[in-house]
Amino acid sequence: MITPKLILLVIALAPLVGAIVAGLFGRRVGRAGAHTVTIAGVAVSFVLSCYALYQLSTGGWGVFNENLYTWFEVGKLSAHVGFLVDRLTAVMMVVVTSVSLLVHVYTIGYMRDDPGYQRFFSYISLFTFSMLMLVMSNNFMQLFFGWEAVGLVSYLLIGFWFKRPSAIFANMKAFLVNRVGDFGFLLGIAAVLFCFGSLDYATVFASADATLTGRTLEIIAGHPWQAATVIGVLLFIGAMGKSAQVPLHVWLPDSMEGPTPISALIHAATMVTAGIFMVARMSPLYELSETALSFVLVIGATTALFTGLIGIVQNDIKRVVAYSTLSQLGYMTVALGVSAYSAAIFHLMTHAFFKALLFLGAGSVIIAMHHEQDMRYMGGLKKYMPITFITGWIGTLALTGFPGFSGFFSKDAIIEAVHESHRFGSGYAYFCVLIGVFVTALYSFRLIYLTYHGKERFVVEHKAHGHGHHDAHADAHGEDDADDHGHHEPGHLEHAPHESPWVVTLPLILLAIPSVVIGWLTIGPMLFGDFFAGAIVVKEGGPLAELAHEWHGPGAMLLHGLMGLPFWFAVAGFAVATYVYLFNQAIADRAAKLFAPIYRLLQNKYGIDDLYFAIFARGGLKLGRGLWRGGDVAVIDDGIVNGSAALVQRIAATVRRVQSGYLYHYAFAMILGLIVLLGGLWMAAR
Amino acid sequence: MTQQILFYAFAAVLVASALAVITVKNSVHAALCLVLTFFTAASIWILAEAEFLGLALIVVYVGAVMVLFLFVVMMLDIKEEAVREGFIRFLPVGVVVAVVMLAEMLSLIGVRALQAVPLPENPALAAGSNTSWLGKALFTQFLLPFEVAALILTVALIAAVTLTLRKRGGVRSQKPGQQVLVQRDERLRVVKMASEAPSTGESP
Amino acid sequence: MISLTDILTLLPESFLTLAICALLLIDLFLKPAQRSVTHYLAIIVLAVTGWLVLQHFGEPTAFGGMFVRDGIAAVLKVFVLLTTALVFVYARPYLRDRSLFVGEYYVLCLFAVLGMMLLVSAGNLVMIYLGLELLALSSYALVALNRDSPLSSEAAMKYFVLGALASGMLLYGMSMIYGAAGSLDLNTIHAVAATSTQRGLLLFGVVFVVVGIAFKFGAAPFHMWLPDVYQGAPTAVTVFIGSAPKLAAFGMAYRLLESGLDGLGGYWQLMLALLAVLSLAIGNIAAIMQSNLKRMLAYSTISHVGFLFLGLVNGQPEGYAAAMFYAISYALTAAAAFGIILLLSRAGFEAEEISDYKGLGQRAPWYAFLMALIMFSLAGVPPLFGFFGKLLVLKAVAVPGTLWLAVVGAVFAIIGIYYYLRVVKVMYFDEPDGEAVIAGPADAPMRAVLSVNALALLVLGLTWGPLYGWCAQAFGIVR
Amino acid sequence: MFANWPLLSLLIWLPILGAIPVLLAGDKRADLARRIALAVAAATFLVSLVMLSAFNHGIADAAARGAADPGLFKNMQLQENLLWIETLSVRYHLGVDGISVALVLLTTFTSVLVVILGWGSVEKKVAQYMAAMLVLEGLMIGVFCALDALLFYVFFEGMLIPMFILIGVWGGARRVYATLKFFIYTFFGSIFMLIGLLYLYFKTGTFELAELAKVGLSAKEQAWLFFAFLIAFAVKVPMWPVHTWLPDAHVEAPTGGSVVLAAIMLKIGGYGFIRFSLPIVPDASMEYAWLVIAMSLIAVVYVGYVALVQEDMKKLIAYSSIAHMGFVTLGVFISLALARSGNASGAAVGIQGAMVQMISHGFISGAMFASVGVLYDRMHTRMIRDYGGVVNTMPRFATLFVLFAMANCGLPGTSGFVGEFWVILAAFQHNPLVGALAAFTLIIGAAYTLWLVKRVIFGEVANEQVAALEDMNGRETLVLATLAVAVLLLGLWPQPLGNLMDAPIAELVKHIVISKGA
Amino acid sequence: MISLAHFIVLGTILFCISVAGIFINRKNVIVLLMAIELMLLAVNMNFVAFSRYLGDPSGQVFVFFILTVAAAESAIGLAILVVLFRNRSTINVAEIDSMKG
Repeated sequence: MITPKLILLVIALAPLVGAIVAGLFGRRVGRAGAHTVTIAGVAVSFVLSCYALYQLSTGGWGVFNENLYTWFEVGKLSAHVGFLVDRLTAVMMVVVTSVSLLVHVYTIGYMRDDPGYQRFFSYISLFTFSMLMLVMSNNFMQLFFGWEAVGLVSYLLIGFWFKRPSAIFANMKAFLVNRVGDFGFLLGIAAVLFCFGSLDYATVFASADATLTGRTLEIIAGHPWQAATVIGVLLFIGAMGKSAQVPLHVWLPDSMEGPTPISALIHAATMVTAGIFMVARMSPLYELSETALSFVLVIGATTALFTGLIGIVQNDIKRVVAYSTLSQLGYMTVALGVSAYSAAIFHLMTHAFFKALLFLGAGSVIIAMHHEQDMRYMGGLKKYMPITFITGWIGTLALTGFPGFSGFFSKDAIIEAVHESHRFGSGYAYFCVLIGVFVTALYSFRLIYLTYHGKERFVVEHKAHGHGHHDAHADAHGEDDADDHGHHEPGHLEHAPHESPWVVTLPLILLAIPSVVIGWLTIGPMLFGDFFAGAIVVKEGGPLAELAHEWHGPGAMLLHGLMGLPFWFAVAGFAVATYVYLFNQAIADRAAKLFAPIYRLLQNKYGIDDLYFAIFARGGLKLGRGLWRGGDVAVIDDGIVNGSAALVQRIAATVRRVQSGYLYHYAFAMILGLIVLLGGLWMAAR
Repeated sequence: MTQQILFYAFAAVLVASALAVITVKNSVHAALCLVLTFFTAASIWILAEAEFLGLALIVVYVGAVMVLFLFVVMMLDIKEEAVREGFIRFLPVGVVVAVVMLAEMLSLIGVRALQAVPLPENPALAAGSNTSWLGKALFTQFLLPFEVAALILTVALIAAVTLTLRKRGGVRSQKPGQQVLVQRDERLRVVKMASEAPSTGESP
Repeated sequence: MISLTDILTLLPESFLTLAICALLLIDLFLKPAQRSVTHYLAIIVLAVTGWLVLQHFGEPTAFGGMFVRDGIAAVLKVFVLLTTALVFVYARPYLRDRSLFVGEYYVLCLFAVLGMMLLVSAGNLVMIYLGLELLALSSYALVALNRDSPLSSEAAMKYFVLGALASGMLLYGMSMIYGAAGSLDLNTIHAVAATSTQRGLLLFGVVFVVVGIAFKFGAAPFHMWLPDVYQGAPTAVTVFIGSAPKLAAFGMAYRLLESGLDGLGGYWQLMLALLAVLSLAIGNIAAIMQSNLKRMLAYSTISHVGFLFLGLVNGQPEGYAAAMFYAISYALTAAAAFGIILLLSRAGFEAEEISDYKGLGQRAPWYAFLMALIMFSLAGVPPLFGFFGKLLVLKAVAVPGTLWLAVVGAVFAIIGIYYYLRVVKVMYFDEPDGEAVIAGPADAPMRAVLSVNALALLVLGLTWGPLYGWCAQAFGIVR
Repeated sequence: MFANWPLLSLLIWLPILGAIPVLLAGDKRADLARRIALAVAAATFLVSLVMLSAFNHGIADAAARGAADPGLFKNMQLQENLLWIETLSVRYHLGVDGISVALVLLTTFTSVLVVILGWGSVEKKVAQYMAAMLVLEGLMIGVFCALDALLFYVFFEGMLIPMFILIGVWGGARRVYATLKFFIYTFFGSIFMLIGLLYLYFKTGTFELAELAKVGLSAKEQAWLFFAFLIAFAVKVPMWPVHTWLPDAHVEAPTGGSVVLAAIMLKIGGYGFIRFSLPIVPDASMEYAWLVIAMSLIAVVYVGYVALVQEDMKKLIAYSSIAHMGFVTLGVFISLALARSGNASGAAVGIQGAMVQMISHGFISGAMFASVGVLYDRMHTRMIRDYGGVVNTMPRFATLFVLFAMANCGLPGTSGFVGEFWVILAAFQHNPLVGALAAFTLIIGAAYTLWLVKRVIFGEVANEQVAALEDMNGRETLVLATLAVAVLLLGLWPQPLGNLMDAPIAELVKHIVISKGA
Repeated sequence: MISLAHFIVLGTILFCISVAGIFINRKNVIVLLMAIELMLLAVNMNFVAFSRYLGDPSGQVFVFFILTVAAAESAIGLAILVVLFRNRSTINVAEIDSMKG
């Protein structure tokens, strides 16, 4: 009997099976076995997800909400594993499985020589499973489970090349920063449980209005806070961690230490959007608190602009894309903040495709450049790798919001929605997102020009690199690279760059297609139709409702967009980038010198990393050492424990001297005792 | 009245000689002072109509114990210390301790209350002497303790012998058993020898 | 008047007296090589006496109240005899090894036993005094038994002078009590103490009596003799004076305080509480610094006396039962502890220093195990015998009013545990060095009995019910 | 069919008496001794499984839900009730409820692993080591089964002896200091409890827990009894500021000793709070709950920071243990507060969380110490700086170690998550700030654990010794893999454990809301 | 008229003298033994007085026993003294301190 339940179970479990086979029996099934089984698993998931989406959007299925497994039950409280699948979920499932599938395929090429091949496949399949559990969850508990599980896989994958000090530092940093977010998230869940007495979405959302309206929590005695605000902010702190919002964004750029496929899959397309998804999913709760949404809005706007600015000064190709991701996540968050949840999801979807495309493209370049990631040693690659080049342009146009491309629709909708909003902070947000458009165009085209256009800034050395040496490190290029990292000469290649194999380029092509068209196709139902009705709740008069009045189809929006401010900001960015990086590169250096303080500030990422390091890492260690040496060792151990022992010893030494060995002292002690007893009696008798 | 005067006189001697016991330098002198103390105490007891004990004190203590003390003192031949260093130093402490104790004890005993009661006549004595009075008690009511006291003396005997008796080599001692059992032959040996001819020379 | 029943009531003591005399004579005619005859005879005498003690004949009192034969006396006597028998077994190899194997040792010990038996059965101040002196004089002589040892004679001298001082004080107190009560009979004193309104003299006497008791127990600050005597006396004597007399001291305390001066309980309980605290403090603290095992055990004794006093402070049958149980447990444990020292010592090597026990766990695992049992028992760690003694005395004071005493006891128990553990540490955690300590000239009976003795601490820890039941029964606690 | 057997006595005495043949085998025949020990431990484990099958959840449930209130401790199962000391009416009274069953199973399970673990890592005095372990096992089971307070105390204290010996004989360089500290510290704690128990005996004339739970006590009596219990159990848990014995004891103890110490002995403190403090002095516990909660939070935050800077692996894990045990005490006392404020379901969540945390910590910390033991056996150093890049030479070990580390961070799906999560949820209901401080473990716990992993497991091979490391042998793999399965199983399928403890916890919650002021 | 108090005070004074003697004397063990004899004498004084006062013979009988025991005690004490002297060639109290602490 093929029921929706069975299908959904297969969707979730197929990648897990693949992960287990590849992980536990990796050596037995071999490389081909590992990638076959995992790809098969994800493919099954993908196909079935599409089927589910189809069924849901055509009304074949109703909203699926069922508990499948009772995990733990205490008194009234029970924790379940269960699925809530509606259109929102289904869209996420399709995005996740599709990107994941393509990344799986891409990995075959990218990780070809890596000794941890099976392990890698196991991890990314496991990730897919975790992500599916996260998005399909019907309760907070499972949400948290998936939340942490994707964090774990992310940790494992960033540190995949565990010999690299930078990688194992980055993965720890990522995990810990995420944990800071989870800290808030968990408290948010606790607050939900406290207020609703249940962790089931359905129960919580159904009674959200009734329960939270007017309810306050006293976290600090004497300061009643709105329960909805508390819950909203706490949950959003979780989202800030996972979706890398300022000030918890610091882990994402460093996570680029991981292999490129996971940068695309986890740190661009799926995991980082979990926060966006979560807030959208919680829209019934967020709608109850203006304050929480304003908080979301301001954080998102700040992220959108200021991380984008850093992107301009980066030279590492992956880091540019990473900062771009941060910036785009900011856009999504801004959309959430103005109650344009569907716009956020929409941008999430388009961004997933074009950002995965850009990352995979960058990965393709990196393969071609023998794991050289510095753009200063690239240039003129368009003739070596045309497919990558073309898809790169497509991705960039989508990212910058070139009219007609998917990014245009999603980003423009967000900007318009912000413009329409009257929420506190929306003015600031509007300013940020507008400038952000310019900045996005600037760094995106900078990347394109530096990478593909202009002169070649690398030298190809044909002399053999020492065959024996290569054999000794025959392990893999990944490992090899790790070994050589830092001491090979930048800009010197052994072979000329060449186009990547089909397993790499195929995903690029497949991703390029939706990057172009998906916006045009889906904007109508997703943003202005009732596609998300029931899944996303917006109070009367949300900005998207305003926009819906003016909605006349994608074509009209396209035309309208050509006259809008965002377009001209983008054009300005494009123009500056073109002039500077294509024609007069000296200006860039001059500008850098001219605005040296700002340049340095951006180079240092506003000093946030250093600040965190000083406060939390070094400060934490100092604090720990202080507590240990000062508290545990000095006060408790040496002071109280050993101190009392020493005191007893000292007393003992004194008592010992009293036992002098002299008979008359002994007699004296007895007499003294007698006198004391007599004295005591004398006192008592009086 | 006479009794009172006698009592005070004896008491004065008693205290003085007791003080002397603990303060004189020479052990022999101390022992002799102790003899005096006991003697005076015996007198006071007789004053209190405890004639038997008074006499026993003199006989047992002065006659036996003190002689033992003197014997030991002389036997050990302890060198006389010229100066009793430390003595003066600790005297004040000793005096303070003794006085404090005395004050406490006296106040606790309630001297004044006791002073009010004079010693009554002992009706039992009318029936017989102090000695028979004691003797009757001793051999009826206190028979068991009496036997135990005998055991204590036995222990003392055994202990003293055990501790001090030692057989030293090179000591000449009599063995009466052997002396008694001695045979004539063991003592006297008849030696036969040739008679010597008188010198033929001139005689003195 | 004196009748045959009186003699019958006194049969165990009478038998013992005659047996001692006989033994003394027999011993005279034995060659040194046949000394074992004395040894075995002495043990037989103890056994027979014990058997007689347990028989139910005679009257509750004899000689007009001079002598009391009750359950308390019976329990104490049995354990005095048992402990002494253990002592004899443990002492023989030691004595033989040092040419101290003489009849006098047995005779004096037996006299001391007789003194103890009389002491715990005393119904009259005279009997208490005489019993005490019989015990004390024998002990003085025993301590000095090794005539060639400067330490022994020094210890004996100190013991003697301080003991005489203490008995002088005790007598002084007795004279006051006599003056107040007009009688030496404990029952009469009890009646007077309970009713008299003029308590000045009595109270005065109580202080001195308490001092006398405290000295006999070795409670601080009347404890000063104890470390020196334990250390100076030949170990074969230490094992004796360290074990059985504690039982006698308990009997003496019970007779004087409960049978005689119960009416003044409020006063002497307070004094005992004070002495208990002092003993706990001084005993436990001073023991920490000791390097000589005998001396350490001496201080440990002082602390145990502190615990025992907690039971007396209670002043109720439960408290006395607890204190008696404690005394029994201590006597058996102490006998075993000194037994181990005797076992490991041999001529020229006394095994007295704690450092002598280094690595014993490796060289003689069995004896190290036994010693560990003993130490844990002394420290009061369950499930060993010693713990339950502590449990009972703490229970006696863990009532409103004296709870603070229980807490004080607990605190010092913690401090005290350190030095017992140190012995275990030395045996098990330290590597043996230099001179190898292994069992000395111990004979098979000794090894066997000692093992049984130490294991009994474990077994009795699990099955102490009947023993406590016996103690409780003696004090009339019936459940 | 086994319900009428004296299963609990068998569980207690089988290992204790089993130690005798082990000792008789002697150190010379080490292998024989090991085999006997393993057989005994395995047999005990089997008996504990039999006990589990004989344990009737149904009765417990009925008792909890039934109309008739059976009273605390009355629905104990497999009871054995003999008179031990007639005069004092001390009873040899054993019995288990779900809480005890869980802990007994943990004990028998861990003991088997410890014996296996001792196979290779202990070389001197093997027989004595194994015997001490077995005796320890029996005594610990006794603690969890005793229903008579004095019997409990005897087991509670008796345990110290084998542990003292274990650390002292087979420990590291500073073992003497550590073991003395351990012994005196714990002794210090428990003796005040003894006085409290004696006082209760004075009030009730019995040591029966069921009776003690019923006796009415004035506020003042409760207050000082509470502190007497608190000292005893706080030392055992251990709670800040009486925790400093634990790092020393752990560092110096042999691997098996560390495992037992962390996995089982610490639980006795938490168990004591549930069995003694809450039922006997509920009002005082309520009054001073703030104190315990504060101490628990300090344990989480302060000790977390201290763990961060440790240079010795075992010390780090020891501090981590303290922090995690903070959740146990936190859960217990939070629940009390919740129950008193009428939130019975929140209270159940808290205690359940505390209990799950106990069991889970048993597995995780046991596994962590066993892992360190695996490394120590090879390198003979516990210093973090001597390691690095272990994954390169010991991939299988590294995999498991990372798993345990993740469990230690409380990752969902591992057992470490469940308990902490419940406790945080409950704590939030009591006071959001308390919840927040408790949740801080998410960050600090992850920080010290992952930093340890980073420095030890990941990175380049640090030195030649690490390069020469060999991966785990079969025995070690068996032990760690078993623990890994346990960690995952409990994380993914905790319901059986919950069912086991549901009834007694409901009962307890019902009981502690009743004030017993006299 | 001699009252009971006369004897008791005299006994007390004697007792205190003997106590002081034990404490003050630091040279000669024999004097210590003598001080003890003084103490017993003080006790005896009390007993005699009380016995006389109460008209009860047991007090005087007690004195009789005390005298007996004191004699025995002296014997043992002196024996120990002799042994001590043989071992140490001194009976100086201040020199007899080989065991302490």
